[in-house]
Amino acid sequence: MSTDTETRGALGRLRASPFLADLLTNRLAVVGLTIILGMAAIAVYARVTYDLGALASSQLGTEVTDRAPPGWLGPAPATQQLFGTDAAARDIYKRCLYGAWLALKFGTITVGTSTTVGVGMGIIAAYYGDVTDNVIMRTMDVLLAFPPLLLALALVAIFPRDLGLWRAVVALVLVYTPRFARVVRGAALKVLEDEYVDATVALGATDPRILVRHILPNTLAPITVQSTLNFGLAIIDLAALSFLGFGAQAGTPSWGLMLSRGVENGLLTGQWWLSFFPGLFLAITVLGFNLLGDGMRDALDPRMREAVD
Amino acid sequence: MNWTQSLFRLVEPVVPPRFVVKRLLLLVPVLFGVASVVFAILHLAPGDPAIVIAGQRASTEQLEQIRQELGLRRPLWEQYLSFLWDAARFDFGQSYSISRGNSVRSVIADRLPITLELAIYGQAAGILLGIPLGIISAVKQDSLTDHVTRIGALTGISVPIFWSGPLLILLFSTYLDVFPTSGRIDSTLFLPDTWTLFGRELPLTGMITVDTVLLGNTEAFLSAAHHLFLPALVIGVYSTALISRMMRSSMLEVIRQDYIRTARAKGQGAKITLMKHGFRNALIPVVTVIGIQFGTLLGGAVLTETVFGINGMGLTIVTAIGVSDYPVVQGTVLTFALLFTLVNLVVDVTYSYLDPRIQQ
Amino acid sequence: MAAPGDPPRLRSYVASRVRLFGSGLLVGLLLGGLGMAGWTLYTGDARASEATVFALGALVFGFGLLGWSGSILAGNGIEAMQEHMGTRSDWTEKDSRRAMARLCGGGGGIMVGTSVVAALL
Amino acid sequence: MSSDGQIDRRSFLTAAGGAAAAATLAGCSGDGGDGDGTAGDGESGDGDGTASDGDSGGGDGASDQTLVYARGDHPENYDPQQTTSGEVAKVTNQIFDTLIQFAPGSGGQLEDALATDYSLDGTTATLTLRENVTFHNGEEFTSSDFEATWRRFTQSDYQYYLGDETRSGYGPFTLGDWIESVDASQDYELTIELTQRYAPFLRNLAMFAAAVLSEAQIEAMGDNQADLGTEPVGTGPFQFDTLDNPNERIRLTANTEFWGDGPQVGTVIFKTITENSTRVQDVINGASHITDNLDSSGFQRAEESGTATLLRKNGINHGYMAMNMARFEPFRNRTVRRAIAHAVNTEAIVNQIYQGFATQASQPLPPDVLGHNDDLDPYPTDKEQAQSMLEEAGYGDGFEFELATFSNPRGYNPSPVQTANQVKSDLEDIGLTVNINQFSNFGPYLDYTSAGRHDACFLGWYTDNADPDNFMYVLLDPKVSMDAVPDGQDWVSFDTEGYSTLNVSGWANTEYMELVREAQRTYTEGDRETMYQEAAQLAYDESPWVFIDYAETLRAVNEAVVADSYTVSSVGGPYLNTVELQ
Repeated sequence: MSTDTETRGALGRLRASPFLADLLTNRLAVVGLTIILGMAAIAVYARVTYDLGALASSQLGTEVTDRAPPGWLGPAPATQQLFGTDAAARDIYKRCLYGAWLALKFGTITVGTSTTVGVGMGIIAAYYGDVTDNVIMRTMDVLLAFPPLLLALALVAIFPRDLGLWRAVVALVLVYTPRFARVVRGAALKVLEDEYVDATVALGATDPRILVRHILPNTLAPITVQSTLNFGLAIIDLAALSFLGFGAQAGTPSWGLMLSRGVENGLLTGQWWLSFFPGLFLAITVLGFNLLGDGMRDALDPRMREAVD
Repeated sequence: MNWTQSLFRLVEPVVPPRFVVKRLLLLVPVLFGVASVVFAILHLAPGDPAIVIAGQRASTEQLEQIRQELGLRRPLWEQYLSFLWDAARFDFGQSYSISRGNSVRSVIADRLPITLELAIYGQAAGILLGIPLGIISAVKQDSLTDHVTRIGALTGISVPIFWSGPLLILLFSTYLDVFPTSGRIDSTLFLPDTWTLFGRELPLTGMITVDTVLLGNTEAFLSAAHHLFLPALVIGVYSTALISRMMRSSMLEVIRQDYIRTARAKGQGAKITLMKHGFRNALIPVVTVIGIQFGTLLGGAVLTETVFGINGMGLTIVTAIGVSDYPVVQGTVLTFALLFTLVNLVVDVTYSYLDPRIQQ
Repeated sequence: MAAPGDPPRLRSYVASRVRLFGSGLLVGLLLGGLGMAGWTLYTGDARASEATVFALGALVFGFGLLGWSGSILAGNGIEAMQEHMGTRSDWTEKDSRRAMARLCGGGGGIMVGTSVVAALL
Repeated sequence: MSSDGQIDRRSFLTAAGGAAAAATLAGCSGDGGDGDGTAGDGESGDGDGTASDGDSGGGDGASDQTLVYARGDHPENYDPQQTTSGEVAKVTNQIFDTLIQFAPGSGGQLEDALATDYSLDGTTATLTLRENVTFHNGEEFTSSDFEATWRRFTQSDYQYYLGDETRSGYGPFTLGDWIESVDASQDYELTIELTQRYAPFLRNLAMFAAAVLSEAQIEAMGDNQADLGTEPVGTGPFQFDTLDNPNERIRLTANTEFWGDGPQVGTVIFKTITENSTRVQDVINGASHITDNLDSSGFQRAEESGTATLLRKNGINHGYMAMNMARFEPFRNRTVRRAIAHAVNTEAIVNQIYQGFATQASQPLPPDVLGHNDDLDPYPTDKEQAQSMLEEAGYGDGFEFELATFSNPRGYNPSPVQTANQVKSDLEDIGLTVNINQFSNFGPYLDYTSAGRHDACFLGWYTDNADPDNFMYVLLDPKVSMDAVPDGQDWVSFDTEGYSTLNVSGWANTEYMELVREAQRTYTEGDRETMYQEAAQLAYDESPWVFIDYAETLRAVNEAVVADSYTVSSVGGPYLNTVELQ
């Protein structure tokens, strides 16, 4: 198989940026990118406009009605409470918008940390090889073999509870890191095989220089694809852990928690808006990341296009 | 070689028994490994089993008595060894609270078939729908069909089960009242514990749609199918989405391979080429990945059972963690691990059917 | 595989495995003993420290054992699949097995070390 | 009853299934159901149910009806001595009888059950037992059955002792701590010697955990006592038939020889629907007849439907927020505690979060219990006053503390997390910072609170026996010796000798302790009442807890159930023996 040359070709292509061109011709990827940028805008807007404390605290005992249907459905003026209010009389619309901030923030932290750790481990494993490589990568392999959600549940059960949402974040970082380590190690090995790295070593380049100057840039493309795809998964898994009661703390306007409270407090009695809107935001955001990630993978992998003549 | 012939080759007994036996023997260290991890997790987890057992009404002395009785005061290596020994016999003692006083083994015996049934329907839907969809999508890459399938699949994995499930219940159960909201069978229908085949009494499987067929009870079967429809739909969609995505990219990769291009150059029709070379080769990574994805499917089953209130292994583990029923947590985690390993073992064997080179 | 009546090969077979497991074990013993002692000093509760450190050891040991058997179990399949898909991650069953044996030894060492120090304290 | 103690569950179920298929009433060998019920009928006329003669006689005619009771959880073991769960008690109360029982629909009045006469004098309780009562296995009920029941539950030297880790915490709590010895030398006379004067004792005998088991079955179970809960045999109105764990159902059939009223239906099925509102929907659709543990939205929904009625009754329970004086210094100041009580808007909690299905609490004792002090009103919400009280106490700048809470709904606190959030919001208004520490599991939560590691926590209590002692002594007395409380201090630390961790606020007010301890030994009702009223006033003034709510007992009942044939009880029950279907 001629995998090496082809992949190197792909990387070369990326430098000349036909990658971006490919990506932009992929309509689905563009839709995904638009969704993500839109969510990011919403997130920043919500972060700047709303006060987290106010969104989290109960409005009972004030004049706001709890579980009020969306304004355009009910007796209230259509502009009021666009998505209705929840069981603590909080405005679901504002909470959903703020939820975007939380989802992107914790998603970024989760994926960012696992990427950093994974990249570090992958490169170290590839560069030093031998025992280091084996111990790191084999541990990663075992972690990879566990069913993700079940592994996260088991980990969450061990961590001290006072970590709150961080408990879920740490568990997911452990779940995701191996994926990055594996991808990066593979890519790094290919770069190392190139003679020019050998040449630099011969010229007396120090370890960090080789890592930073030569290996890292060449692994960027697969890392980006992997991060994008895992970003969607991370957001959904964080929500699932919150839904099962192992994630976000009381009152936090996180989509997963709003969804679970909403189902509990009124879905089956017809108050669907409590859970519908947070779920919708969650699904759209995840779809955005999946669309983009898919598109990027197609654009990156030339084999996919060669296949159809 | 035509299509039926290649199918026939699939079932040829080409796997040597030694290959299978070696793998079965390896289940022993797997079991001990998982048991050690489970032991570790439960000893690192917060919470005192004594208080779980005795409840809010117990006094300090009673708690101490229970700790003694449970052996929580023995040195840890002793606890560890006796735990391993128990795990080897699949004996986790009695449940603390979910099924207090009953053995964990019987709890698992009751609930495993329920999850298996759900997972099997999910996996079956994934294989029966996902594989053809993936192939079509790959063959007609960038066509409208491809786009629709891909968007469908992407949506399928993007929409959380814990959102779509409740919405389906709301629509079909609460508003339209066409499907029941929960349960596995009408509450007044009870099934016997055995069925008769040629005059011999045999135990039932615990999978209710199978059991009702074995018993020849049409009413019960319809009721069971009616109850199972929504959960199976949710997990089936999820699984179909997962597998069709995999099948598509795997198929694309195979299609582009040189020998296929060569075959095509020789003038054979495109479809025959695909069937002859593509399918079987594309299936190889898919089969392996189906095994690995089975874990994801189990995660999906946990959520599905939670949403639909189905009393299988998934809901059991969530509840058991919730009420700190440690023996049940141990038993279910170990069962999940064994199940996962067994499925991958089956995958491994299937795989060696498909690609005899690897049997060495 | 070493056949009976082939002592030198048997010896090297055993020796290489003992070396692998043993090196892990030594590191583990050290870690376990120190961990136990240090943790006890820090928390002041020997029983709780024993539980924590021992459990961590069991975690590493179980993890290693799982990985060891898992490598053999799924090794061929993964190697072949990766070759097939051309991902070239250089994964081999042998490497994995050896790495896991080390981990196993380490975990076992931690458990023994903890128990010894706990008995002494 | 099977003579084979080794019988395993599956083969037992097979036997039961076979018996059901043959339309006999299952016991292990099915002989109980076929027995002639003349003796039982005669006896029931002796009791309170005059109508029951006819019903028992004609019971077979009405017997083909099936009553479906929907509930939220499906435990798999129905041994009253192995559980603390109300879900189990619902079923065991149908299968077993107690010596004395709570009268249906009352707030805990006692009435005859297996004992027709009972009295407590000093440290001796004397009971006359009902004659001609048979267990479902055909054995006759005598005083030795109670003795075996007691020994199995509490006496570790008994051959068939259940075991420390198998029996529930109710063993010592209900019987063990109080009973010195049981004299069962006469078949229908029972003399129980107590370790000390203990006023609530007769009420303890009415608790579900004190249900009378069959001595013959206990002996037949041999070393497998834990398995008794998969084939329970009692004297109650319904006998155990099938336990269907995979489908989370249990089926009971009518005991035609039942000594009391009814039963009026042939079969009772307890089915499980976890989700509260789904369960209500099931009753509205008529798929089940009665359900419990409703939440507020389910209640509304049932109220609007034309097919279900709602029954509500004052519950005997209390949800509260305890302030831990042993750990958190500012709480040791009474003014601070009272300021917090003024700041927390319990009215909003009760009316909005609990949707009006609970009432504001004013004192440890719920209404309907002896000694409830009617003069006390809940602390009015007044944040300005609270603020000035804080300033007066020297905490004008506020402080920060932890509020621990469980997160799954419980009857007395159907929405703990929301409640915690409300408390946080309210206290923010008077400058206090509350950090909510949320536990998803109740077990570890209790572990945490009983170790006294919380600054403040939510907890609550359902009554066991509707006795004031069950709240006042159990929850607020530290149970340490009087000398252990330092002079001029009204709290003790959790590691004090004998400390009962049920008292999660560390409160040790000697005046209060003397009152409730004296009341525990007092048998004259009027005197007891006065003492508890006084103690309630003290608890109100000292405010070791924020008294939050007394939740109502709510049931949704389908129209197919004959009106008034089902009575809601806040303690004991459900009394399904009287339920008729249309």
